[in-house]
Amino acid sequence: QTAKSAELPALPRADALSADQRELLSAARREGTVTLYSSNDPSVVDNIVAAMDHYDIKVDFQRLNSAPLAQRYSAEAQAGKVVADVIVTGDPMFADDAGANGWLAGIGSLPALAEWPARFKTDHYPILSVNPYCLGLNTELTDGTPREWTYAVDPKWEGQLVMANPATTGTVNLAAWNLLRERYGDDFLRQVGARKPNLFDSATSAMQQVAAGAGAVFMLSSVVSVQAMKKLGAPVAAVVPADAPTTGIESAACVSAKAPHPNAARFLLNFFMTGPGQKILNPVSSSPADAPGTPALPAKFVRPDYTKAKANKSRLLKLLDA
Amino acid sequence: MVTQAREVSDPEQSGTASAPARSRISVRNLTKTYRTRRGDVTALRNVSMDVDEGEIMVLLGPSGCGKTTLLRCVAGLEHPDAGEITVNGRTVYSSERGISLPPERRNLSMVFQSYALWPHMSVFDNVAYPLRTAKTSADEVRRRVGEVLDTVGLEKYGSSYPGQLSGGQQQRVSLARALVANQGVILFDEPLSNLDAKVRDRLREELLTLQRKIGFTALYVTHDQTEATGLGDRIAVMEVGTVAQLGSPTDIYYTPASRYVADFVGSANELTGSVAEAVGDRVRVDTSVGPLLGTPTAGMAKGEPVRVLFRPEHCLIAPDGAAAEGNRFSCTVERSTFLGSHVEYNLSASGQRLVLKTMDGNLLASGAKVAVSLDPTLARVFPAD
Amino acid sequence: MVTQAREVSDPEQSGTASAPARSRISVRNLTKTYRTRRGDVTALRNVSMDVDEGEIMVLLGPSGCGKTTLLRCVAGLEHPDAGEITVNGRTVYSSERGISLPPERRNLSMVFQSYALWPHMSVFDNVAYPLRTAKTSADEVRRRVGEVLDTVGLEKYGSSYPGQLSGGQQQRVSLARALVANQGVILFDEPLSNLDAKVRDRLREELLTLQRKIGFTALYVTHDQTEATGLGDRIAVMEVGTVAQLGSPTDIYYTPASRYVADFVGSANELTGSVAEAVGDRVRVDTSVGPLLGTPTAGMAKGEPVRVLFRPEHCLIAPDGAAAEGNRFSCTVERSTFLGSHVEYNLSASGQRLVLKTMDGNLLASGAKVAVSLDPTLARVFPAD
Amino acid sequence: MDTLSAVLLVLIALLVIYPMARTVIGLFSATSDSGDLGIDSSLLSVLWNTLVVVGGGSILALVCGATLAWINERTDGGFRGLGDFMPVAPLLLPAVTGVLGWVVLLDPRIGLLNVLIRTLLSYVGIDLADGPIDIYSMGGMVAITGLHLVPVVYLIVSAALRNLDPAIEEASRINGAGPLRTAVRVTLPAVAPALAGAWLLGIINGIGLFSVPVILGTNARIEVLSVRIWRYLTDYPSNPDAALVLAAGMLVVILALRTVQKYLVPSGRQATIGGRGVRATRMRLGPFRLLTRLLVAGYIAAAVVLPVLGLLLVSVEPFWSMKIRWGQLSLVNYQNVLGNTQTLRSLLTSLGLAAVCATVAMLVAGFLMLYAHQRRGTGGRRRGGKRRDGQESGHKRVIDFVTSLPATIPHSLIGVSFILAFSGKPFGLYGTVFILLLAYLTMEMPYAASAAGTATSVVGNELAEASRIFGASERRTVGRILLPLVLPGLAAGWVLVFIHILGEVTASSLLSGSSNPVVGRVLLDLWGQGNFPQMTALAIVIWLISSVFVLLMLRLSNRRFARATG
Ligand SMILES: Nc1ncnc2c1ncn2[C@@H]1O[C@H](COP(=O)(O)OP(=O)(O)OP(=O)(O)O)[C@@H](O)[C@H]1O
Ligand SMILES: Nc1ncnc2c1ncn2[C@@H]1O[C@H](COP(=O)(O)OP(=O)(O)OP(=O)(O)O)[C@@H](O)[C@H]1O
Ligand SMILES: [Mg+2]
Ligand SMILES: [Mg+2]
Repeated sequence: QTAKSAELPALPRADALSADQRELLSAARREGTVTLYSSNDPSVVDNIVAAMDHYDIKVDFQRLNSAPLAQRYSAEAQAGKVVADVIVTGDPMFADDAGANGWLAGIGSLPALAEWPARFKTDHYPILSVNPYCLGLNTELTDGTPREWTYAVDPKWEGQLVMANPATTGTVNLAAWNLLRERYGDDFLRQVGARKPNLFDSATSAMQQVAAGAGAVFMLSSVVSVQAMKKLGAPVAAVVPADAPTTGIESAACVSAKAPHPNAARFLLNFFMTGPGQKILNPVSSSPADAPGTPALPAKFVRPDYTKAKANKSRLLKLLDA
Repeated sequence: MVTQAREVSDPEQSGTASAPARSRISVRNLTKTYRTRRGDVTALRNVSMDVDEGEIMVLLGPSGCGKTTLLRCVAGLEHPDAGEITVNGRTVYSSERGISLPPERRNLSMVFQSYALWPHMSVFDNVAYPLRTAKTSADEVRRRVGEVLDTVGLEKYGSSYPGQLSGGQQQRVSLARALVANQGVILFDEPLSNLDAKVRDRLREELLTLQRKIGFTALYVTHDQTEATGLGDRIAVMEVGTVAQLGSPTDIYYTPASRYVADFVGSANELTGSVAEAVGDRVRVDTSVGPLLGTPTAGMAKGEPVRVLFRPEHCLIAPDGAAAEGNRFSCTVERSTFLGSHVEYNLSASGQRLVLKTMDGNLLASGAKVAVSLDPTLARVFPAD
Repeated sequence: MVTQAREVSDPEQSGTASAPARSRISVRNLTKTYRTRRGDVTALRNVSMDVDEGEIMVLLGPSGCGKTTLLRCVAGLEHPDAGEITVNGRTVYSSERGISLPPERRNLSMVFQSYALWPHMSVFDNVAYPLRTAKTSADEVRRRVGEVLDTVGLEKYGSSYPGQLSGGQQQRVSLARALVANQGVILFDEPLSNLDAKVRDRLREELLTLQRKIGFTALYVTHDQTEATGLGDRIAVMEVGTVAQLGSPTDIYYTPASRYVADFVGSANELTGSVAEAVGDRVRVDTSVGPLLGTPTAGMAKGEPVRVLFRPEHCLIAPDGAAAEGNRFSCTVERSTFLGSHVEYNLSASGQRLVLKTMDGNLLASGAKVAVSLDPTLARVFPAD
Repeated sequence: MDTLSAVLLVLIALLVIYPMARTVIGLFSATSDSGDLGIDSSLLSVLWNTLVVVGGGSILALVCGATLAWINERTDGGFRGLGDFMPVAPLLLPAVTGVLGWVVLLDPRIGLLNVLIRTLLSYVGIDLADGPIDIYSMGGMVAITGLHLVPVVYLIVSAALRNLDPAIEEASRINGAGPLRTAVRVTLPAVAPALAGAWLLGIINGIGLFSVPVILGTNARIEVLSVRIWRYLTDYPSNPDAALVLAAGMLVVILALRTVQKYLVPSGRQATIGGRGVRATRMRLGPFRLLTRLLVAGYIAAAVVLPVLGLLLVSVEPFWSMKIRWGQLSLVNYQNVLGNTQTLRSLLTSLGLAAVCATVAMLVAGFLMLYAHQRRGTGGRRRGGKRRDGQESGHKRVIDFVTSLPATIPHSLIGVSFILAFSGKPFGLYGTVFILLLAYLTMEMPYAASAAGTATSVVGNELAEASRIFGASERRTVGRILLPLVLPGLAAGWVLVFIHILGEVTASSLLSGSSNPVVGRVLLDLWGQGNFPQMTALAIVIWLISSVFVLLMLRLSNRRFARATG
């Protein structure tokens, strides 16, 4: 709906699908509709809608950021009024809790799941995308391709370093900081804090600042938010330091236990894990399954450790002076 | 003689209503206290009165004595502390029986001291309001409002708004609004106070005409003596929250029940003295200006200290020289003031200051010596407190 | 004789100020028109007057004639369309020279017809306001406010709020506020209209005393004849936006310049007729009640249709039988009304209805035949339109 | 009347209590594992910040709003025509967009105004790298919060001033006080209850204000209560207990303020519309006029013209940038916004909802307040009157309490609890516009009630009394006398509610879906994607449309009065 949608990849015709997929599809078509709550970029959602349309399934979607998505979904689930068949959220911890609450259906029998990398799946969801953390740079104000995160604490960025407020942007973000702490030590985070970075309430606002030229370096940007600005013509670039570990925002997809359209939901989730599905979901972000046509995972990718992040939260915030 | 005067005077104007008329407004032991930070103000204390059908009862009293409060209690705008009020034979308030009808169910009209015009309505709409609440037809409304605006002399102002009128014009709108509904009971709170003598006279006449035509019963607050005597069938003179005297205008004027009333209604000269002897139903009082014959208002013993009160307009000037025979005494003119229709003299008699009013055009110069004679009937003798 | 009366009467009370006093308020050709939806209302049309130092000028006129508007123009609250106003020798408004001083720089006080009290201030604070704006010391404020509250009889009400006062009490606060500042020029807009006769008399006296003490100059609107004549050094009688006559109270009363004035100030009986002959500086007029001698107000030709006006209180009752000699004519008593200090007779004479007022206590019964005699000086002959 | 008002009160109370109870029971039984609320000592600084920002901002707003109202309503020193609308205009920019306008102007590095000032300064030899004005600071937050609240104060105060009898001002001037002194000593104190009411409303509004502190405060590292509560609610796992505790605390504060207000400004001592005709004269300011004109013009420039210009610029850019790339400016953002059927639908739904909600809220609040006004009728008040005695003020107190209930509940909590409460049987309202309607009504009730309460308090008792005397029932008196007289005040409330609802994003994002889309959601979505230009374009479209609505409303409500007094 907004910026130009990425090209829709070629989709196999319905009768060209594998047998188990065809079976899913015919059950799904009987339901005709699937309701999707997604925190994906709108252009991605547009493509999902188009793809399902290709298979004669109508998608009712709500694009919501992860936090309101969680709020809304929990409230609905508690009220017993389940609307969403499929949810795609950038906060897998919510999916864990939802599963624990019994709100999610098991997905073990999905055909595509079998080939899905084991470290990116649970009983209730697969991780479908990884949006790696990177440095968001204003190309007019910076130069070079930094290979280390330490680039950001260079004194020349005094006043031009931008950061999404780690206190308000959630555990996922903290997990990344925790990783950097482990890699570079407390002092690094202290240095970041000492640069008095400009704080913003969300990654997008922060990225907007870099695009506008109010900041030069956005530390712990994500490739997706850089790309969104870049598409608009902003002089920005996403750089994942090649010599340093990084982590990313993982999005999980799950099916409601009481989904009104369980078959359509299963078909959609299964589709997400196929090649074309991965292409649609990951025009910028990486596919955990290294699906062809999608950006590869960063070489030193490390899965986020939420438990540690939660445990170290106050320490991290203190170091970052946020 | 004056006592005779009361008998021939038109009953319509002054008589204590003689027919056994049904009482339209009846107030019993009404008490109302305002609680304020500077303490309680008792605006009404045990007030009782009956206003008969078709009667105009005038409330007279100094500023702040509770006249407006009484009207507001009758209207249902104020919640009395105790007592009972009956309007049109229906008990509208009774502290004992816990009755308190809202104003709109008491079927009466009122002219507010502060006008209470609605600023967002034109004069016409203001006046038409009572009719419209009574669901009168539009034609009828137009006719009757036109008529009553005519009566108060505002026929040209129907489309004006209250803010565009002069003070007197606003007051007349308020009057028109109260009259238009033809209610059986109307409460008037100083309805003519901001009008010139001419309009006031005319409206007083109109009110009387209307009253004769419609026969409404009225409680009428005024501070204008002419209005009180000219309109009132009876007058209630109030004194801080109580009724000091209630009677026909002539009663109040000629036989005031107390010094307060004598002094308040009209004005009074006062001479102190002591009772010398009883002479028939009169008493002779020794005063500083000599012995004076007067009418006692209570049983009086010889030697008792008293005050003799008489009105400035009841003294007659006689050429000096005639001795102090026949209730006369001599005075010196101190100042004479021309007041339009009459002349006021400030006199001094043996150090006492007196006031005398006369319509006699022969103005006396200051310093002139005159004799003043007094009708014993009109010289009222009160105990000195 | 009455003409003589004016000469002996206290100059303070009635004289056209004789000293060549400096004029304190001077109004020249003032015009003010209100534009409303029902057309333009000309409230003032070319009004001019001068009020001398220490003089009280009373404005008298029917409701809606522009009195308040005139005051407001002088005060600077209303913007006239044309003319010039000088206060204390300073031009405060001039349409020609484009001057218009704001009210606060005109140095005057005013009593508002609608009181205009500040609801959020106690009585004390209301009255103290002018002193405080003038930066008077707190002690002085307390003293002077106390004094003036005493004068108006509200010493106990200092801590009350306007909303807790009766109508008359509010009016007195408004008066106190205007008096406290001791301004040289004070504008009074019906300052005593909601007060009872007693308080009014007292306050009138107080005003005079204060005026003598402070010597303020005043424009004073009232509709009360007694107030007008008792207070006013001069009276301006207004007629829809114009000044009909301006003169001392006796001038206005005894020698009204027009029928309008004669009728408005006090009341007048009117007989139509035609001029029969001139008798010295008098004229004899043939009227329906017979020939009458009167004083002409303009040159009059024989046979010219005229109106003879005379006041009810200037007729004297003589026992009937004496012929119509010496300006007498006979009448029948139609109704007699007792009005407190005087009696009013409605008479008919050859079909003409007349009114007569007397202080004579001898009340005549309806139907009685009486002769009425008339002083030719007091019978004013006006051309018939 | 009695039953109706009782029923309404119970309904309002239920609308707040029932969903909250469901939330408390539902959420806590599911997640509460310990008594730890997560409230720590950092809360103290949050409270302090809130006090400074809301206190400072509301006082600033009170001063500005009251001054503007005074100039426009009581003097000839304002601008005719748009005069009464302009002060409201900034409020019409929905939610986050308004703040963004300021950021665009005053960002210390790339703010257009800052750049301009720096350029000017460089001519006189002063070179600055950034600044000189830093909007990301306590000062900036107070100022912008203040500016944000000015319209609230202005609407309430100007409605009260409109009916004031000029005679009391005239009396002051006769007695030697100039226009300014008159304003300070007489005019404003005479409407003290309205001022207090407006201030309180400003505080309520300020406490709930989210967009300003979240945008400016994050960068300035100044956290206030609304942001903290939002964090409690949106961090996963959420901490609604802490949020509720804080909200309840704020409610106590607001109720306490209400009580203090009643005590300090007894309503008997204000100027009321009395029964003597009011002359419609405006104070002539003479030479001061230039000054007041400048003031008003300055405010309009600062609060409306500049930020809107800034936003207009952003809205034609492909992305917000300090460097204006002239070649890239286009209307494509508007095309995108207006060409999107979903957006258009949401615009229609929102306008409809806002109009309906504002009308219903003002009807209900107006009715309740007029009812309370009637109830004090026979209490011995007269022309301003004395203090009401306990029995009568009881009605008012209950109404005040009940309508205050939703004041501090964060909108996101309202959203969540309404899903819980009204999705299932017997309501089944989820996904319909009705659930939005109910939620909006609930959260706007305090504003509606405050506006209506202030409006009714200026009507003198005797006007209603006269109506009753002349046979009109309570209902008729309300309809024919009171309602027309309080109309300007109710219209002011209507405008407030209307604007709030149009810009509401938080609860909207939870309650609105594809079947009941509202612009708040669309805005939030664009914001979330960082698509500021499109968001700005949409905001400007909304701004234009709602301006027309509001202008019409203000015109309509003023016309009746203009006729009666002009
Ligand atoms: N604001 C206004 N708009 C239109 N007409 C007005 C306005 N104010 C006064 N008038 C008209 O101007 C005329 C003069 O009014 P003004 O108040 O001066 O009368 P007044 O002599 O003081 O009368 P009153 O004795 O009744 O107070 C009246 O006819 C009134 O209707
Ligand atoms: N709301 C109130 N609160 C406190 N005191 C009041 C209130 N209303 C009236 N009063 C007091 O009650 C007394 C009677 O008032 P009321 O208005 O009845 O007087 P009134 O006889 O009508 O006087 P006036 O002739 O001046 O109008 C006064 O002393 C007044 O100060
Ligand atoms: Mg009264
Ligand atoms: Mg007047």
